[in-house]
Amino acid sequence: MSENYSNSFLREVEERVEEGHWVKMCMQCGVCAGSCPFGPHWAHPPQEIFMMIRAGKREEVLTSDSMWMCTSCYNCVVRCPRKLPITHIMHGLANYAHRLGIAPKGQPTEHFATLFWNNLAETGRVNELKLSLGIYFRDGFSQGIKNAMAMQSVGLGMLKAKRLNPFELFAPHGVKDKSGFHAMLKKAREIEDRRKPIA
Amino acid sequence: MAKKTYSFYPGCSSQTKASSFNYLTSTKSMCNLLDIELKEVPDWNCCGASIGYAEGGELPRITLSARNIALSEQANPGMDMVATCAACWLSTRESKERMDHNTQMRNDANEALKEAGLVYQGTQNVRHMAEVLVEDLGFDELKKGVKNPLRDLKIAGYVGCQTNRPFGLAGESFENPVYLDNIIEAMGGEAVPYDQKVTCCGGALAFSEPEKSQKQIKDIIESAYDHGAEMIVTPCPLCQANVEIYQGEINKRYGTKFNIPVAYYSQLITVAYGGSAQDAGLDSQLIRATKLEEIAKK
Amino acid sequence: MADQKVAAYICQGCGLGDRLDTAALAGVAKKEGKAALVKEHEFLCNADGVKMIRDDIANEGVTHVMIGACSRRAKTEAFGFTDVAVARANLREGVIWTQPDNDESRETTQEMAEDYIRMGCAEAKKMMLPMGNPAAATERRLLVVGGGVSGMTAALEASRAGYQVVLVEKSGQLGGWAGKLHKRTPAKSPFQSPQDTPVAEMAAAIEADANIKVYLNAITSKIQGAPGRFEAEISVESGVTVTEKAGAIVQATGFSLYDANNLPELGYGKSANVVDQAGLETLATAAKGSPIKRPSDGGEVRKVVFVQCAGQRDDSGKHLAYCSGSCCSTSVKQAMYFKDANPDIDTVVIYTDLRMPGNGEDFYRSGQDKGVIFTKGKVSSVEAAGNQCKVNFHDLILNDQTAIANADLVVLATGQVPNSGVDIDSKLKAEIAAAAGDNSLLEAYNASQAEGSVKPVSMLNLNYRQGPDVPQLKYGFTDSHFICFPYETRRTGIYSAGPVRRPMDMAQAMEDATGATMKAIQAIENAGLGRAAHPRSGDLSYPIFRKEGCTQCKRCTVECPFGAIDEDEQRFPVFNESRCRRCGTCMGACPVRVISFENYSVDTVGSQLKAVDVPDEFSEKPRVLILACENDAYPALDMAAMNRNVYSAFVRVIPVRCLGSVNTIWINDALSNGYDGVMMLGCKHGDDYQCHFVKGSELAGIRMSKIGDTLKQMGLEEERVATFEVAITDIERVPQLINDYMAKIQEIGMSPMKGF
Amino acid sequence: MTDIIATNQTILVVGGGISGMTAALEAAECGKDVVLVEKNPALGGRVSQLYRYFPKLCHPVCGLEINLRRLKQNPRIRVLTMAEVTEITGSEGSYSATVKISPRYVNENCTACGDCSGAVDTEVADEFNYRLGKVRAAYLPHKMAYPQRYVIDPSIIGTADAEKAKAACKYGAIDLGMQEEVVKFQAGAIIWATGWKPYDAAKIQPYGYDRYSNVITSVEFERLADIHGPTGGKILRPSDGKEAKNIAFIQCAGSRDENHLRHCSRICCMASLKQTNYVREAYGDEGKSTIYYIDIRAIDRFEDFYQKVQKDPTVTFIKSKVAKAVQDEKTGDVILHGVNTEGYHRYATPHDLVVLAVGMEPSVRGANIPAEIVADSSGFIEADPANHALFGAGCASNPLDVNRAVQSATASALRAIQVVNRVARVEG
Repeated sequence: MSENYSNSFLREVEERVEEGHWVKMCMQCGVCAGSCPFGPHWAHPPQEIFMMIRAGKREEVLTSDSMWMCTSCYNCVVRCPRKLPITHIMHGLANYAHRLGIAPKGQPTEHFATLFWNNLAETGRVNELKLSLGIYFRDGFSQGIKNAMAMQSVGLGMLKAKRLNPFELFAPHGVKDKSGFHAMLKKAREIEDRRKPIA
Repeated sequence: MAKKTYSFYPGCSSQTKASSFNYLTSTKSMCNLLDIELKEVPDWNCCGASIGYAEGGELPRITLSARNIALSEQANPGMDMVATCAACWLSTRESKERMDHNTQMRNDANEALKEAGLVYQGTQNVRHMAEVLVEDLGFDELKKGVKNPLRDLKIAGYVGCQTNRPFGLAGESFENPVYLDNIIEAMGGEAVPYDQKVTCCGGALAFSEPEKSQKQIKDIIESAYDHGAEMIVTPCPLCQANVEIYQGEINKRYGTKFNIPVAYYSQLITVAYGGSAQDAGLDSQLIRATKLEEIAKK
Repeated sequence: MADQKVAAYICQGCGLGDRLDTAALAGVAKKEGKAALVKEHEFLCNADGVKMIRDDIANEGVTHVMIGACSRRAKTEAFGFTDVAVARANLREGVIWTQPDNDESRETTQEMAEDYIRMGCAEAKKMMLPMGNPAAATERRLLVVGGGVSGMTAALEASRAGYQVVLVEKSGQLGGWAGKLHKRTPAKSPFQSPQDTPVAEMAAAIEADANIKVYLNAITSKIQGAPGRFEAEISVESGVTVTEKAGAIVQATGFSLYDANNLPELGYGKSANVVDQAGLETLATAAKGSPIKRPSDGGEVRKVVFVQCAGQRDDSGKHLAYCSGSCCSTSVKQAMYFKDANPDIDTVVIYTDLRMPGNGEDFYRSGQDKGVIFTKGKVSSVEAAGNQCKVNFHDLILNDQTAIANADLVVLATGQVPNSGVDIDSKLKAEIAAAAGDNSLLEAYNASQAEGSVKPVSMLNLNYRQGPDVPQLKYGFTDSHFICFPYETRRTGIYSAGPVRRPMDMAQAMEDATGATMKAIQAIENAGLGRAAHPRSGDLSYPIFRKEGCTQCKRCTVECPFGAIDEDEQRFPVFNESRCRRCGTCMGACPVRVISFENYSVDTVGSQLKAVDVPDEFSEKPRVLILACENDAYPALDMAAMNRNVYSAFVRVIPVRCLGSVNTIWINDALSNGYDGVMMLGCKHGDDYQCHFVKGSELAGIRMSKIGDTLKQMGLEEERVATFEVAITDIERVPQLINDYMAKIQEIGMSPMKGF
Repeated sequence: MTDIIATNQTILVVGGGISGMTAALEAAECGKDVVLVEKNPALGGRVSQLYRYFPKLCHPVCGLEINLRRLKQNPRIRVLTMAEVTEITGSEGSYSATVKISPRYVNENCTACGDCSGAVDTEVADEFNYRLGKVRAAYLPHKMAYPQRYVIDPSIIGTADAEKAKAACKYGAIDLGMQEEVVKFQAGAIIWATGWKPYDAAKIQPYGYDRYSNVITSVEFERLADIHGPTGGKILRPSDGKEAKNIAFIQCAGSRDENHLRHCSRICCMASLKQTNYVREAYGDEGKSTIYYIDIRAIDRFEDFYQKVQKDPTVTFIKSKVAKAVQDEKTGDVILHGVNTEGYHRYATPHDLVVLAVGMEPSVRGANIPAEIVADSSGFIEADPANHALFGAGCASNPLDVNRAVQSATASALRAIQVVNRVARVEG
């Protein structure tokens, strides 16, 4: 109670969350909340999250499912009368929660986004087959088979349409300068951790 | 018109036998027909897409784009860098803006890039192929080369999100961009007005939140059908894949009978310019664009 | 009177020649109107027509001109002869544009036109060319009461325009409320940070200005006179009283902060750490640039909560009902006192609607940028707990009953209460009611005065019949009721400025004071020329009073909406011409008809209505007199005519300055002359009155409510006199009202008074 | 040729709306000579296009009538209509102004009889009614127009219609050969009172003003309610002429928005509160008004008005910036989507008509004034010594309500008088 409506969480967000310094500029008009295509699925729409941050509701915000609902459509961004980069703030908050390890357990988008990044980071390019298999098998082998079977027609169709390559598993696309690429990402991560340390 | 040359960033989905292989095929054909030369950025990497945020964070994501731009600047100096994928364009352009407006960000990115022996200079414009068509050629110019006008073909131009927001094409509105409609009309087709032109297809969360994103797709397709569209055309590979691939799923979930082809503007142009169905990559459609194929046969 | 020569001119343009027998009209003017000179012209308003009239004035000795053409509102410049009295007979809008162009209507249309010619001639004959107020006086100094930012602005601006100023300030120094501020809210781009107040600079400029004479520790203990000749007794604390003359007055007596002691539930008085906005300014000024300390123990301030609308926007009737308009920006400014010094101090502004209009949005953004937290919420209570306070509130966004438990300082944004002195209207209202026979209000008023309760102190001490201060509009503010005319207080030559007029911030007060000074200077200039002030600005007529007939009934002195009439020792009215607005309310009020204007009198109207030819009761041609407010009802009739909205040919319209000027003798005369009815069209009255003379239409309503008895005596139905509220936009409604009224007259039948 | 007698003791007032008229009248009634320049064919400006004022609900043309009467009888004011200031040179106390006067094709002989109007067939957009209706190409701008003189629309010059108008006039008032004139004259001080214009609502894309017929602006709504308006005062919606009973008011349409206008336009909240009264006036308890707002800015005594409207059961307040409007193709209803932020309630509500409370932008932004001038980021003229004797008045200086605009104009008159009085003292 003593820390509510104080600077502490707001300051934390400003320092450690992508574009977090914008949070204080929200004027609670709610246009973002109404503009989101996944709006009804947000327990707390962006404008409310901004208010919660200012009210010091750290736990509620960071453990929330809401930011993970962002589809990166930028509707909110272009309508915001204060020009807040809301999409990025939502990404930033989700990323922060992820790094702190307090995102909701089993959050599917967190899982997919992590897979996606690791997938691209490995070779420098996305391996679509591995990515989709990764999704299907997230809940274990048997569920994975089930999921894959359910999506079989889609997969087969893509295969027939030459838009899915079974050999991606063995000879994936990728950058040639893998070592440079990996070193670059490692460095970037290092700087990022320095700039935005986790508490 | 003199030949135009661009530094080309195809992106992961536009690789051989990747999910938007047909985009790549048709883009290449289209550019041939329009006398556009594309010089691929050597050794490009994934843009990170927006979904990369959770694990990737801010700087690593920006660094990915910085590397691509740096490679482009190095290999194809003096050219604009052009992407066909909406997400690639957006990520790259956004990263460029961040680095250009924030010195610390630029220095940090360059510090990381140094590990790969590269440097970001910020000398190139980052553009989408649609910008090239609209701004560098123009609708009148596009109209000139039409050999097989897409007569009687009613098409819903589905612009979606990322070529439209937050940057969009110059002079276009976020709520009702018309460039895609204009391209359709320039090719002799009929652009149907409908109210879901810029609705998000939920593509970024298609895997993680399938029910929610499929609801988005359902609304889009329904509106297109309601307004008489026979086909949907898009500038975005994620939109294309998402709207095309899940029609069967949606039919199961909602009892609908969707079966509408979803193509790229590059496929339309290729066909209208006299290219074959194969040139246009129409053989790679999950839902065959039969009317377009017929026109291509002429 | 001897050399009066009336000339009548009848226009044939705009279809008048086609629709009317103008030769017959000329005949009427000659025979019945007794015009010495009658001319027809095919296009009277063009250069040739106007020249013809001018020549007649120059060569033929014409002194009174009757123009039978269009409405008096049209071609005003062409027919604006300033050296003769001019009457206009409205044949175009008043007759041919409102009557159908067909054979059946030809006769009644012509009759209508002939009546207007008769009326015009009759009016012209009774008019005199106004010669200007003989009591004009030319004192050009400005008296400014109040030495805050508004008063100082008024003084400096007047001096810059070349006028001398006497500035009276009740305290020992200039600056007022603004002088107590640490900083002010920004008034210039980029509207981001608090600025220094201009007080020191202005005070120095005043001191250095030879045109401005300052009295400190002084009040105006008595003010008498009128624009151009005010005399103010200025009493200085030392006991000295001096008299200063002034041509006009700016009242800039400012505001007091609403007493936060009325807000114990918000912790005021219970904790030293709960202050009002003035309290915070005091703390900030006392800190002299070092951190503001917690009042209770001098401890460090880490968290400040600002409670907006404290005791304001209150619908319970306990506190101020209004919004003071400036407190939101003040709180943002005060939060910046902390944030600019140390960004780690938490500042929370709890508001329901943040009201920072215009560029205030930039200041709001700047506050957010500096880290001030804004939250939409309603504070229910503030509890003191040791050296901290707990602010209980409902966060309306998060829908959370919550609290901030560790506030080191709580600032209550209480509002502005005007220093406007005595509310003179309650007594006046009682007196008007008493004059109308209802003494209850007056008795209640007297009782309230007798109780010996605390009475407000007058700000101006005007030695006026109607009371010592400027009438208040609402909540004690002396604002104008007129949206288009914000400076029109009901005391000519006295203009209020700054927060005494309406709640406002410093930038607005300075702008307001500049405007008020403009009006004051204008009042000085016009008083010197004997001309009326707004809304009949430029009018050279003035009330002429025939003392020998006066019965000392006091109606005029009580009813004058502008308090222009005082009373002498014998209770005869004393007209202060330069306080008069020429509305004629006194003329309408006078039961013995001893008040008139040169160009507008009981006779100018009375003779018109009597000039009308009233057909006998078997003619099936009733006559209804319409007395129409010249500012709203009459233009509405004109515009109805432009739309060719038809109304009855049996009405005859006379524009009046205000229904307040309608003397009941006109009604009596009309009815005894055989008119079948009288319609009075005036402006809306009540809270949102639209009468330009404030109370004219209301007073007319009161007077007419008593006409029933007269009608009864005459054996007439009550419906024969009717009053309607009409707006200038009623272009369809007014013709409808007329036609409905004619139907009613038809129903009750012709007046039995005809032919007497 | 238009002759203008002006000296360095003359005050030039640019703009003949309520602020310009006020500045001109206040100065003239103080004995100063004034030239009043107005770009439209009639004086009165934007307030003459309002149906009622808040908070009294009185009619703006009532004040206009008084101001016109003051003006008609005051020989010190020279009025130039259809005139625009194109250049200002010189300095404080001695400016030279160049004014372009467009041809009206009707001279001072005009009696406003209307015969020319009856003779022409061509119709042009009715600017007075925000182009919601049409007028004959020979027209009187509105019923209260001053000068009370017709205008021939330039589009018919050279056509048979123009000749018909000329032939219909019995007074030689129509002069089809009239040419644009450029006049130049002196002035000691200049009051810039060019007022405001409604922000271009089409730019606020999510509300679809350019796409949906039943999305209109607040200034257009004034014309719908006004008896002089295109519907004769009936609130009918554009798509199908149906009575619009369920009306939404969207606040901050352009204002307080960094994508549009950075400032708060101050008047829009009160304007919408006022307009809920129009709905009540027209439909009584059957009417329904919904106000979507961020903060209700009913400042100072206007709070009374807000509280009164709040008590009206037909009026609902929703704290929300509407995200998007969509007009249903079949019903014509406009569905508003958004979230009520007081406690997070999502809505998708159909309305018969949507009124955008559009913001104010200066008619002539500071940068476009033909003189060097200090203006704020929104283009409003600031009070700054660097502006010398060029003074902003009314909404050219700030987004203001009528009352405050008149205050500002009155203050500007004094500032101008200070200059010309100084000139007079020097000139003796």
